[in-house]
Amino acid sequence: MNYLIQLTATGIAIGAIYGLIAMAFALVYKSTGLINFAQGEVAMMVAYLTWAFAGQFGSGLIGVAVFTIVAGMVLGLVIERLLIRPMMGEPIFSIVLVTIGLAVILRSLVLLIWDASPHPMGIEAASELIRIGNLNMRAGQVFVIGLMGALLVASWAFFRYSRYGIAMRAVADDDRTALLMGVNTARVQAVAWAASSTIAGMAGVCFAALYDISPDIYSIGLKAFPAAILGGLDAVLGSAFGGIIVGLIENMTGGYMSSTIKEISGFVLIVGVLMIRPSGLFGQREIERV
Amino acid sequence: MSALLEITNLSKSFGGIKAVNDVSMTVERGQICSVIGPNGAGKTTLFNMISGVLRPSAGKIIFDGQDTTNMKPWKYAAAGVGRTFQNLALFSQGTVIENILVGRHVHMKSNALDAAIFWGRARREEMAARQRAEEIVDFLEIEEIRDMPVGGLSYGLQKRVELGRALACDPKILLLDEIVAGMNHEESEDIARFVLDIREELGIPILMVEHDMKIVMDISDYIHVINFGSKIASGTPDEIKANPDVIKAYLGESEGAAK
Amino acid sequence: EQQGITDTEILIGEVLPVSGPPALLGFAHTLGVKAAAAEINAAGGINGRMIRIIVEDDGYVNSRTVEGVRKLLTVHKVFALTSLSGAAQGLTVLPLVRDSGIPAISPIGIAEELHTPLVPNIFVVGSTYDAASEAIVRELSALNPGKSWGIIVQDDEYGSLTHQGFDRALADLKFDVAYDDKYTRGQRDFSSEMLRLQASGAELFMMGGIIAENVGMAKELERLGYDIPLGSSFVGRVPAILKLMGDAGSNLYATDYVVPEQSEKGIAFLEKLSGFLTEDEMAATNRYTFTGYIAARAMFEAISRCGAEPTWDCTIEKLEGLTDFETGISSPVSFSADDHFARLELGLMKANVDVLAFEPVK
Amino acid sequence: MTTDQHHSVTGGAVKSTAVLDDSENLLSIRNLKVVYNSSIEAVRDVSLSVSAGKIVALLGANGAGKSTILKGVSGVLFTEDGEIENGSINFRGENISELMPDLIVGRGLVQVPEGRRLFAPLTVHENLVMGGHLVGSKVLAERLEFVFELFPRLKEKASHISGYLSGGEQQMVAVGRALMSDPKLLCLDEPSLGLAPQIIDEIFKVLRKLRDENGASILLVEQNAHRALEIADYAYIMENGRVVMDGAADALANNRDVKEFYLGLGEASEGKSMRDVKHYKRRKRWLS
Amino acid sequence: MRSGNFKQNVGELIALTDSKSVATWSCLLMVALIGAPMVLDAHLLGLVTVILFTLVGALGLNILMGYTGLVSLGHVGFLVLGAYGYAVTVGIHGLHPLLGFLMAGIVPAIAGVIVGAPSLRLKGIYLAITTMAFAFIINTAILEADFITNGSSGIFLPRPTMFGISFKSDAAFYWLCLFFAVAALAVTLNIRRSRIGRAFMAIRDNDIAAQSMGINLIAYKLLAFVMSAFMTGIAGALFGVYLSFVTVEGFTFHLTIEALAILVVGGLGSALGVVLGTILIVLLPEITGVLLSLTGDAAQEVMATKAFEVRNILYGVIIIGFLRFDPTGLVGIWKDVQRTWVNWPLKY
Ligand SMILES: Nc1ncnc2c1ncn2[C@@H]1O[C@H](COP(=O)(O)OP(=O)(O)OP(=O)(O)O)[C@@H](O)[C@H]1O
Ligand SMILES: Nc1ncnc2c1ncn2[C@@H]1O[C@H](COP(=O)(O)OP(=O)(O)OP(=O)(O)O)[C@@H](O)[C@H]1O
Ligand SMILES: CC(C)C[C@H](N)C(=O)O
Ligand SMILES: [Mg+2]
Ligand SMILES: [Mg+2]
Repeated sequence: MNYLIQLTATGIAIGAIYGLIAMAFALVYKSTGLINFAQGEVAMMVAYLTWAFAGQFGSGLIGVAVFTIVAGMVLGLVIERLLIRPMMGEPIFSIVLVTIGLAVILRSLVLLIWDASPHPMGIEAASELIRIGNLNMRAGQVFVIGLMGALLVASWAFFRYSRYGIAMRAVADDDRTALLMGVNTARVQAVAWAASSTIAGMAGVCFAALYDISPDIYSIGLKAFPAAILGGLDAVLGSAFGGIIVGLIENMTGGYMSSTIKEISGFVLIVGVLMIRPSGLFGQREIERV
Repeated sequence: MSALLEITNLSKSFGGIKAVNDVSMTVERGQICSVIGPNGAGKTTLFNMISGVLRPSAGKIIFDGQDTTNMKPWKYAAAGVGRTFQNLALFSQGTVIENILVGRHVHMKSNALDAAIFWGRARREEMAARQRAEEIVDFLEIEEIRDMPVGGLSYGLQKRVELGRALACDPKILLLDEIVAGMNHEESEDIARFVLDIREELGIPILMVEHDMKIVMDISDYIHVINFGSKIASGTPDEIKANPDVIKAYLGESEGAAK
Repeated sequence: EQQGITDTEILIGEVLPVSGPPALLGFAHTLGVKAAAAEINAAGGINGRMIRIIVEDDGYVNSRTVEGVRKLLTVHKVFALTSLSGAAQGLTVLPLVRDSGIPAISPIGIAEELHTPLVPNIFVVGSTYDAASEAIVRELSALNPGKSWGIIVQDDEYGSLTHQGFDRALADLKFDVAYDDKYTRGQRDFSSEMLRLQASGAELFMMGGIIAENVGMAKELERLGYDIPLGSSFVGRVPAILKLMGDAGSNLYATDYVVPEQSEKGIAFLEKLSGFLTEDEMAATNRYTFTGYIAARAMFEAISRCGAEPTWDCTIEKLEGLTDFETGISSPVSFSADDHFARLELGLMKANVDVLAFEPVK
Repeated sequence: MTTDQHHSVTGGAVKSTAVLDDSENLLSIRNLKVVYNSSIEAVRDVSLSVSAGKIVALLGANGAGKSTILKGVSGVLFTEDGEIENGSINFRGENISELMPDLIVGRGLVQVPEGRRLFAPLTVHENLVMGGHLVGSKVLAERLEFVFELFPRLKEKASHISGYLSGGEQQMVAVGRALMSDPKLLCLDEPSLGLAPQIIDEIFKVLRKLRDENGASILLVEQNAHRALEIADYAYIMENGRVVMDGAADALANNRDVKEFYLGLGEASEGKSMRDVKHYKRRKRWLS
Repeated sequence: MRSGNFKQNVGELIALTDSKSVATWSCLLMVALIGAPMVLDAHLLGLVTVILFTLVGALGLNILMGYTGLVSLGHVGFLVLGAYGYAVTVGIHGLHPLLGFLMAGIVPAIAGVIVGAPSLRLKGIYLAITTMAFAFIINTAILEADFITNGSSGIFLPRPTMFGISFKSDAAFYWLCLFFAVAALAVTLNIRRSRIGRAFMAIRDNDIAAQSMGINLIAYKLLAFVMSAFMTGIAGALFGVYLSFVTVEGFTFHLTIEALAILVVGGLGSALGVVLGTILIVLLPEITGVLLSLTGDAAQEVMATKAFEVRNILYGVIIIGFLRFDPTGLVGIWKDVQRTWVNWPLKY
């Protein structure tokens, strides 16, 4: 029994990180119809910046938290302004490829500025052991689960109650017509990118704090991407759940079957789910009408 | 001999909405037949069922003596149902000629291998198809735009290309969904002329949905009126013009017999 | 007139990862070679010729290794190779190097195919992964008699070799295996695996990862409060791993064929290096600096023994003639005409988390 | 090569375009030239103006360049790789040819694009809300009521995904959506497209009402010349990217050529059925 | 523009190209390519060889993505299957290389049917993800099935010898790749101008309309997958032979991305685009290398060990730059340059 609880707890913890990045994917997609292939790299970049910051000014939690958010926002805005906005109205594939180019650049930048070897994130608080019932969790794991929950509620409220939320979806569907409605599509996109990068950044920092920082942590993006799809790329909340589910499934297969299939279990699950729900668990099925 | 198209008690509902409700009608060979009705009455849905885009919820479709009700969607073209779409559904990145050639698809046999080598059968077929396509291009007087990507064409021209694509299937019946929408009087007249020619020269009967009463009343031999998914009237243009229900439900004073 | 040699210079080439996952290993290697070259050059070079090193980075990607070697051979026209990158990469370029006939020595990628069947112009120095893991399993079993083992390996060649070594020890010592699993390369979260290990009650654990993976496992075990001796191969035996593990590494063992940093020989060697390397470079050194140094020295020695006009054939011949060549940081290097693999002795060492270095175990 | 071929019906017409006084005109376009993909000339040297409180109709064959003009006015040409090569577009005394679309809308110039272009995944209600994106939430509520009065059918379908609506229903949403922001100048690209006669009556009533009661100004692109000339005050006729004729609507309505080619009432086709239309190149062209 | 009216007969209308100059230029190009090994040094020849077999794979992906509009993020899966199809046949069982290449095509093609099946239900990115999943699953499968594939140990591949011709020398292998590349290009172009290609195009632009035109979506989507997988598989085999050693590690997700880059940078859905894109993407590392070597020694010093990162950054910057400059890809640029020559050099 305890075994199962352990698996579940750690599964949710890692799932929460996937979930956050999945949310980041969904945010960009929902507002621009884009898939940001540099999502993992953005997370990594923010993590590194934060690491550097902590190295300079000490790893006070408040400071780190604030910096992470700022770094994420700025990075998102810069990317949107320099790379995405100029591509507005261009073929979607071209823009996606731009994000791929961005991914390459960010990866190399990290190696260029810092180095290839892994380092401890240096946020001791994150690796503190907390005893809940009869299982040990790292403070960071508990925190990221909480963060996830908080962001879930926040974004739910946003898309439920704000006209801006609707505008985002409109822009994603047809930015040309959105322009005709007087929507400042550029700003909508900027906001989306800022939000997305911030969330991804938080995830990146949490991941690094738990599993050390190294130039290959961008690969969580590769894990979170399927999670986002599983939940439904156009459903921000859904994609977050997608992350949790993938995290759980991985741990369950890892814990009860074998580690070999653990890594692909997520994918297998997704293929299965998509067969039944072609637009993900919570996604909206696309309109086909003649 | 029996009617070309025979629809009995056809129904289609989406979730709650009954888009088409127990509609029956027939189209005789060589007839130009119109379906009119208010927006959202279910005309396009009806077309979609006849052409296999949608599965009927209930009812039966007999086309050319064959029950096509539950046929595989892609078999309708071969069976002889050609159509145009209300909201343009062209292959936007292809050129005009390519779009029309797609219409020839069902009349070609060459498989992937032939195509890859592009010799013998494939080549012969292509040439034949191209021949036919060019004829259609001439027929519709769109020579100048033959090699343009349809995406850049104006709305009216795209409509014309759709007509050409449908013709390329050599259909036994042609379903036209609001083909003259977005055309001025002169162009409508041309289309009307084409439609008549199609019937006379090519002998293809036509079933059309139209909101342009002039063309409907002028060229159709028979008219069906549906409202809220159900058929409320049918008859010759003059009967329909005079039918008070129709005037009330659809025509309105400016188009009705009042005028 | 052999390529790569001028009156004043000898061109030495290497292909290895100075970017990508194992970059810090590859880079450390280049430092060892650089130091060796500097040492020789300082002493007047090889018969008056200065050594120049050209590094081609393959980012640990096979296709780029091929390109790199091609470039070294045909564009830079080097005289000899002192690295063929990792094991998989080494195999990839094997035919290319073999056919070219250039003398090459491979200290990082140590795959059997590189030396058996014998390849005329390729030499391998060090120890195989299977030997390493066999050694560590034997040693730890000796220290903890009758204890049960758990093992997890990476799903690649390196992993399967590690497992082979483990199995050999098992066949001989007949301890019982409580946990045996395989993970996918690049995995970071080992919560479920370590939980299983704990549940299985294994008392000794062979970690078949390289760096990040081993760290992940050790930390996870720390979280679970499951403190057992951890065995690891030499592949990831670098200071970084200890820095990352922190206290979780306090029970970490390894076997290696180069002396640990925390031994007189090790200390002396690093002392010497600091003469040729900058501060930052010293900070980046690790065992691969040691192995690189050994390989380079052996190669240079052979070249110098060829006298005024070194040729490929001569160099190869001299390498084959190399016996009990001492570098002071490992057991002596010996090749022979029918064996191009210099097997160096493996020694057990234990992590010292306070000085972040390994020290010999008596 | 324009003026000589520029036929005026009401003597004033030519002058009116010649001495356009931008101040009195809400919208005035001068010598506009639009090129797509820097190769296809869609609009050449077009001048037209809309004065406050008037409905101006823009007629013309397929491909004449009507939609292109509207796109130019709304500043969305760049999304189709089209650009204004020269000429100016003045809206309320300000040159807007450089402005971003959302700013133009902010200035009170809204258009109903050709082919509806609804946000398919959004509900009817959400589409309308988008239309009122720039207005305060209180006004929004009022406008919503207004539109639902206009098109009761939309009220029924308010919560439906707009992508599944029938063609006509979608057209209603499109028009309703544009009305949400209570624009100063409303540009409609073929609003009657695909609508049942009754609904067309409705929409044109609405347009008339908007002008007469709300004092709105409207630039109306139409194929249905009957209806357009009925309600318009002034009209332009385009062909091959040029304005070939303009004048007061009633005057144009009685012009021989217009009657024949746009209203189908010329002597040639007076009251005759389309069945008897001869099929030969009988197109009269002002140009060429 | 040249409209069909001047054509003498329909045959000319459907010809690949209708301009003399194109024909002659193409022939000259062919000759040049065949003669290349005489002039190029080993390194350059190697690069051109890489370009050639990359082209085969890129054309494969193009059929699926460019023509049929089905996005695949798992093409590396077909590539690796092709490589193993060949390696197992030739490298392990020592069968005839010709059979090897056949297997290299057929094995992925079969997989293509399996991977393609979801495409009947899934659209866009949702399909893409299943293909991606497939790629990862294939990797694991190959590693696990070591009784067939040698698992993680990999397989050695000697350069083939067919019909008495040995392709051991770089030149010979180059010609082999050239042959496959030209064949792939010819097939692609022929498909595109045939009913099959038009069916693909129709499905891409509007599948419902396509169906009403009598196109069997199921059959054609699967066909697209099969053809695409087959070509990519061949490329995989050539890649394997080029590496002379096949392991799954040699086939990273990165390859999928590169393929994507080739298509988009080149110009989606255009064979010419694929060619140009391949050339650019394969040469990019070289180009960046050259660019760097232009920088002063001072800079060189700084980048002694960071050279690769800098090159990568340039790589990304160049790709982005291209898309900024002309989002329709190289083919767009090309068209601008060649406006006066309609349909030059390839019609589709
Ligand atoms: N795929 C669908 N899903 C849900 N509802 C649909 C779908 N297709 C049509 N409907 C609904 O069915 C009704 C009939 O639609 P249809 O398009 O047939 O009307 P129509 O007669 O063609 O109207 P119009 O003349 O405006 O084109 C409409 O209320 C529409 O909302
Ligand atoms: N995006 C585009 N790219 C290239 N050419 C275009 C584009 N849009 C329109 N054109 C061309 O510009 C000309 C005018 O098109 P426009 O849509 O303005 O005509 P229109 O008057 O609106 O016709 P319709 O009444 O059919 O809508 C046409 O020849 C058309 O081919
Ligand atoms: C990690 C690498 C640099 C070296 C490792 N021994 C290998 O063979 O791959
Ligand atoms: Mg309809
Ligand atoms: Mg228009």
